[in-house]
Amino acid sequence: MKDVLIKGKDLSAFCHNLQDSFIVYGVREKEEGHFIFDEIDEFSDSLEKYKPTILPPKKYLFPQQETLLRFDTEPHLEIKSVVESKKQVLFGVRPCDIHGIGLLDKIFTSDNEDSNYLRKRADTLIIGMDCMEPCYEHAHCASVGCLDIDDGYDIMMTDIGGVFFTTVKTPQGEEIVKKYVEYTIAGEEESERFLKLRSDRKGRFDNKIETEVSNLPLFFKNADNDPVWKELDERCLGCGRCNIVCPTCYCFDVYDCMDLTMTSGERCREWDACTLKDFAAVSTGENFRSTRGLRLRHRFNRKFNYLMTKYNTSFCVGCGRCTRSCPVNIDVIETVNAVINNHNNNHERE
Amino acid sequence: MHDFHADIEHITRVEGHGNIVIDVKGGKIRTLRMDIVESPRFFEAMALGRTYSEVAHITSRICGICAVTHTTTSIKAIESALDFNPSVQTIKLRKLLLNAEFIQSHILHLYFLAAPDFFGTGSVFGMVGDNKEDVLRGMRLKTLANELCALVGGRHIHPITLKIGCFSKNPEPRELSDFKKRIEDSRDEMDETVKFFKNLKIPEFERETEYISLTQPDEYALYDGKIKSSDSGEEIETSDYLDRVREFMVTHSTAKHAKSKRDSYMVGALARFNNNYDQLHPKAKESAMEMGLRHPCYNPYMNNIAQVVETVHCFEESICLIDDLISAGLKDEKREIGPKKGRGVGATEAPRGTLYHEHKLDETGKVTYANYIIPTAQNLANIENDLLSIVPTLLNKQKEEIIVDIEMLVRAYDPCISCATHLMKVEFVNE
Amino acid sequence: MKENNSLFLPEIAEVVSTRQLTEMERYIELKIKDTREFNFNPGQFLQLSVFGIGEAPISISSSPFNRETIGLCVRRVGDVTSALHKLEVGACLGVRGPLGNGFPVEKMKNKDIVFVAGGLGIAPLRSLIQYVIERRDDFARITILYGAKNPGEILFADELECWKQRKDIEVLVTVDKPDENWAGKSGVITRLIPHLDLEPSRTYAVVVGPPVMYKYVLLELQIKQIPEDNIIMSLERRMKCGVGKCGHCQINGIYVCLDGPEFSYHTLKFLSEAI
Amino acid sequence: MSKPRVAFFSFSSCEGCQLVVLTLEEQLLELVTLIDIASFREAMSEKSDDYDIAFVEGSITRTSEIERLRTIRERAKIVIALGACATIGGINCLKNQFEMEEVQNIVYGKMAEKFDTIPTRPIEAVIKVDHWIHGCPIDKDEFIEVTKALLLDKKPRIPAHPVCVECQMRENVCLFEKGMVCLGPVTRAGCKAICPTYNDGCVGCRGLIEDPNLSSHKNLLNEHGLTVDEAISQYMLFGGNSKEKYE
Ligand SMILES: Cc1cc2nc3c(=O)[nH]c(=O)nc-3n(C[C@H](O)[C@H](O)[C@H](O)COP(=O)(O)OP(=O)(O)OC[C@H]3O[C@@H](n4cnc5c(N)ncnc54)[C@H](O)[C@@H]3O)c2cc1C
Ligand code: SF4
Ligand code: SF4
Ligand code: SF4
Repeated sequence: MKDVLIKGKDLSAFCHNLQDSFIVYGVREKEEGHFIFDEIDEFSDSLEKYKPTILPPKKYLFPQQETLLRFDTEPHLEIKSVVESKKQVLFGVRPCDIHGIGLLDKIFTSDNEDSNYLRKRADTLIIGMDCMEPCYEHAHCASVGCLDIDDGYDIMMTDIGGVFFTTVKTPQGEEIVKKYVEYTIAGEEESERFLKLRSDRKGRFDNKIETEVSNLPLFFKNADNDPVWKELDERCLGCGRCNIVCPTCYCFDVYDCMDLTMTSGERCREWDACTLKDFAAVSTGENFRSTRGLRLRHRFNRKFNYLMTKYNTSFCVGCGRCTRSCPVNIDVIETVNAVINNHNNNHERE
Repeated sequence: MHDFHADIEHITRVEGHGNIVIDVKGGKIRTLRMDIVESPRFFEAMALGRTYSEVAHITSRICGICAVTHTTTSIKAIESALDFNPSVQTIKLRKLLLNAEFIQSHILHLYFLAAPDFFGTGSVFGMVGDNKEDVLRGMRLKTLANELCALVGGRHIHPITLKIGCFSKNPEPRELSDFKKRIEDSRDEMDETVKFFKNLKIPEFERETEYISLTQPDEYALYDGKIKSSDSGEEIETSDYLDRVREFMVTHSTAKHAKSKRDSYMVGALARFNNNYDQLHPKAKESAMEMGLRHPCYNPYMNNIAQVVETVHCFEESICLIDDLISAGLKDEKREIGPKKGRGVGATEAPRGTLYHEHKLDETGKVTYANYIIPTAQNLANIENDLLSIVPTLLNKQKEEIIVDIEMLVRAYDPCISCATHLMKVEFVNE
Repeated sequence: MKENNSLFLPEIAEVVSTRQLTEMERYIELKIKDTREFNFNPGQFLQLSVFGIGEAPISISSSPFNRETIGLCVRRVGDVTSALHKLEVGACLGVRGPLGNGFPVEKMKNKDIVFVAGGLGIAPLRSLIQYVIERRDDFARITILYGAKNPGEILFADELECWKQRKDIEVLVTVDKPDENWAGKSGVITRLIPHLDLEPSRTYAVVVGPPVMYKYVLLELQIKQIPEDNIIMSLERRMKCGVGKCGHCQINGIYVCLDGPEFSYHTLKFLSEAI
Repeated sequence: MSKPRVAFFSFSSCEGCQLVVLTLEEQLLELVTLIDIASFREAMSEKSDDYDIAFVEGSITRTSEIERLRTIRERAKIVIALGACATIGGINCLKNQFEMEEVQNIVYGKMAEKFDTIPTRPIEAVIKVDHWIHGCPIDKDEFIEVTKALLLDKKPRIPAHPVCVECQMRENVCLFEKGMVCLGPVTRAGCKAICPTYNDGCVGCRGLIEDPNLSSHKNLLNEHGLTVDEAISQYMLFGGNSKEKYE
């Protein structure tokens, strides 16, 4: 489908109409200046410039708690897998979060397919909303190559001044545009305006990382003994917030929960966090990452080295949530730059 | 039974630990005492030196059942020390929360602690067999009240949102209106409750005493009011509470002199009913009528029935409060208030009677003095006097039956002994 | 999507026999209910479920040539393992697997093999040993070193004895703390290595034991100049899913469940958190 | 499996935790099909000294309580500390900041000596405890979790991580971001972050996590305007029993 134009004032109706066939999740201001994704029935354009939500929209694909199995132990053992999913639309997702979902797609499809995630993913339509300027001080999407995006959404809307220039990426996207909103085909003039705005924005998103992002695995490979981990060890509270708010963290715990009848129950998974103390503790008493510094080092390596090496893309999408949420101001960019600088200084000395 | 001795240890189905000692020789009562064996907890000392904003955290832990009332009263005392008057919205939210606590506490007491006595069983678990529907009704009503507490206060036991001058978080108007609907839908269950308690056979016994409660001209006083005595009808300011309360405390003590004719008084549902009947919601009055509770009433066992009446009242009152809150719209009122040097007294009706907190603060807001007077402590002397007058009438019964009757009377007061322990002075009355 | 093929859905298996090996260890033999043939490589593991309690990764301890039943050796350390100890014959439990890759048996063919098992480490090794014995001609010299804390904790003592009887296998057993009836060797397992006569280029050392053991055994093997690629170790990590998702068993860039649980020392050397 | 016999006991406390058990309502009725309640004074008259599992609420604040608690330990196979008073001493520990005579005098004046009182301690300071249900008051789901775990003979799933995890999962705006203070980062979770959810700082009623980073947390409180003394005073509200840890 050709690019289309949707008027700002029609977005609310769009949201509303989508509810005929989907649950619509969009952004809501929970408290002044703090946003969350929640079920919405209209879109208010005051939210167009929202700062990243407290939790990323991954919670609708990989919820905080999720049932995997149901079982009966009496009269005899029976097990059923449980996959809960409903047709849903994520409305107004930012590029960083779309990238985040794209990375989860990789994680949950490669090696072994996770049907609990994939079924929800298949039932989800993503309506993106592009960013023309950094949404807040912690954003560093451009630095990790996650500002520009041309995949991972069904439609993407860009405000080109009162009207949204809309790229339709998938057949499902085309279907909802045709069915649920008033639109016109974008003309030459609008396309040009759109392209110009896109290229103009570049200057506003500066590169905060003091190297090419693709170099990062190299820096991190040699950073196991970097003094930064010692410093963070003293500062980090081990509270796990950076993990919980991150759009690309996906670790989980699995546990059984019996019903009160004690003859049936379910197996569930729940978000876990690699910065928590017993994440890597085993029954023999060892804890393979026993200090907060080591655990944080692991987390940073996952974003900029381990997973990045395996999948050839940064696993930090630049939303800045971890920096914002860290009570003791551990800043992802500062930390990455410290690793780079310490490395360079070491080399100079050598 | 002319000679009779009973040590009723750890009276059950009440909150806190109390024992009753009765010694009857030759048909005459030689000893009759309600000992409080609950450990004293020294709250007045615990609060000392703490910052005014923390006090409610501490006082709430005096009692898990009336945590809302303790928190409210504490905050009122602090606000009065700070010379701060909360907004209408805050007061209405507090009243709503208090109504919810009344419903929850009364229902708990009525269905779970008092009712088993009438069914000759030791606990609500024993009632499940023959009266499952009644038990479940009690549970549903209690859940309703608990959830209303949670909506307004965060949780029922040790509420979170009650703050000096405000609520840390307001309920959403939508949540309130949803809840209103639930209360309205539960009116039937309330009617059933009235029928249920109407059919229970309340023992006949009368002993007129002095009834003390808060009072207000234009509402059934729970949240605030002047202190009223049924004897004189006189109303005094809460800040002068010691004139009223001390007066009767000292009558128990051999060391001090009585200033009043009476040596005990009653607080609680029946006292409020007797003092403030006019202000009851019409529906509550109707239910009183239906259950045979006439105004005034001097049968302490009827305290249970007065509790049912109050529950009906609180149901209706909650609905009105929710309507008011929604129509006025809820504003965020969160703010810092104080510190400031001062003395303040707060008085609130707890489900089981009038509660007083007094605090003195220094200029940095640290507590320099605290005094808490708890309803059950005020009732203890009256319970003993009731027992003194009822025991002689029971002496023709078997010991076990006597004990049941005595425990029932104590339970009718809905005593919360763990709250009361800081007023241990009562223990020495009859020594 | 094949939902009933969910990654997390176990098959039902039945306990067909059990044997208490020591106070802490129990041998459990299972049969998958819908009797499909059960193929696996030595060194692979299962996720065992006791429903209501949870799931735990347990290595397969029986011979891969036995396709009928699966043998497991379970040490009682926590919830699931204790529940497994309580299962009686006929009880049902859940099984996912086989998971992981197992030992690189193909590469080991025609080589001398030294097994170094510490304590429970014999559990996964037993499967490999049985494989090697079954295919005895495919392998050159075979040496089994086994160390236990004390004589009472020796696992599969009868089998060790059988293997010892064979001319074509050398078996050395040592205990850290001997008692008065113990006639064998004493001292930690590392002390057995210096006495071995090894030809480094054609030797594979397969080491499985508690994490503390690895460091010292590696030192000895390095003295013997065994190539890093030929030292194979099996790692225990916390593991929730066993299928490369939950993140718990991650060591630097690798997942123990997906990439292991057996690794060559060459691989592990570069992983700062591995040993 | 024969039904285990369960008893509830209460020492110095507000009895709020037992009340939480009573608010289980219909779940409680389901529970009593799985267990026999041998004694639950707050709810029933029948009582028996024959029990397997003892839930003990309240802290130890008198010499006479020590003996009573030891008897409970002897009779029960499993003892569970119920609520902050029992698990960490709770609010009752506030009195430990004074000498005991002073405490007695403040409240009872001339009659002070009649009231035996000793420094408040959690029950663990007197007897061995098998499980802990934290919180002031306890969370009812945790009570159910522990009871079910006992029936299944497994460790209850009680979080070891700090409150922040649950708080973020609920998508609360962190109080520190609003200029308020909170003990969530050093306090054991399990309460579903109920206080921050209602816009009030965590006061630490569930006790410290294992290995808290107190020095960093203290700095954080300082940055938010609390003096060292004020910060310690915050920790002391519920943490009075382990004062040394905080200093
Ligand atoms: C690949 C692999 C193969 C294994 N093979 C065997 C075997 O053949 N025989 C055997 O007895 N054991 C084996 N283990 C170890 C076994 O998985 C653990 O002992 C078991 O998971 C403990 O579970 P539990 O429920 O009994 O203990 P829990 O009650 O869960 O835990 C006890 C302690 O162990 C830690 N722990 C929790 N979960 C795990 C986990 N998944 N893995 C390790 N520690 C954990 C906890 O921190 C806790 O302190 C193997 C482990 C792995 C990773
Ligand atoms: S690491 Fe931090 S900035 Fe990067 S994606 Fe995760 S939360 Fe966002
Ligand atoms: S822990 Fe709190 S709620 Fe529980 S008994 Fe103690 S004071 Fe009451
Ligand atoms: S409000 Fe408290 S518990 Fe919640 S995230 Fe912030 S510090 Fe942690």
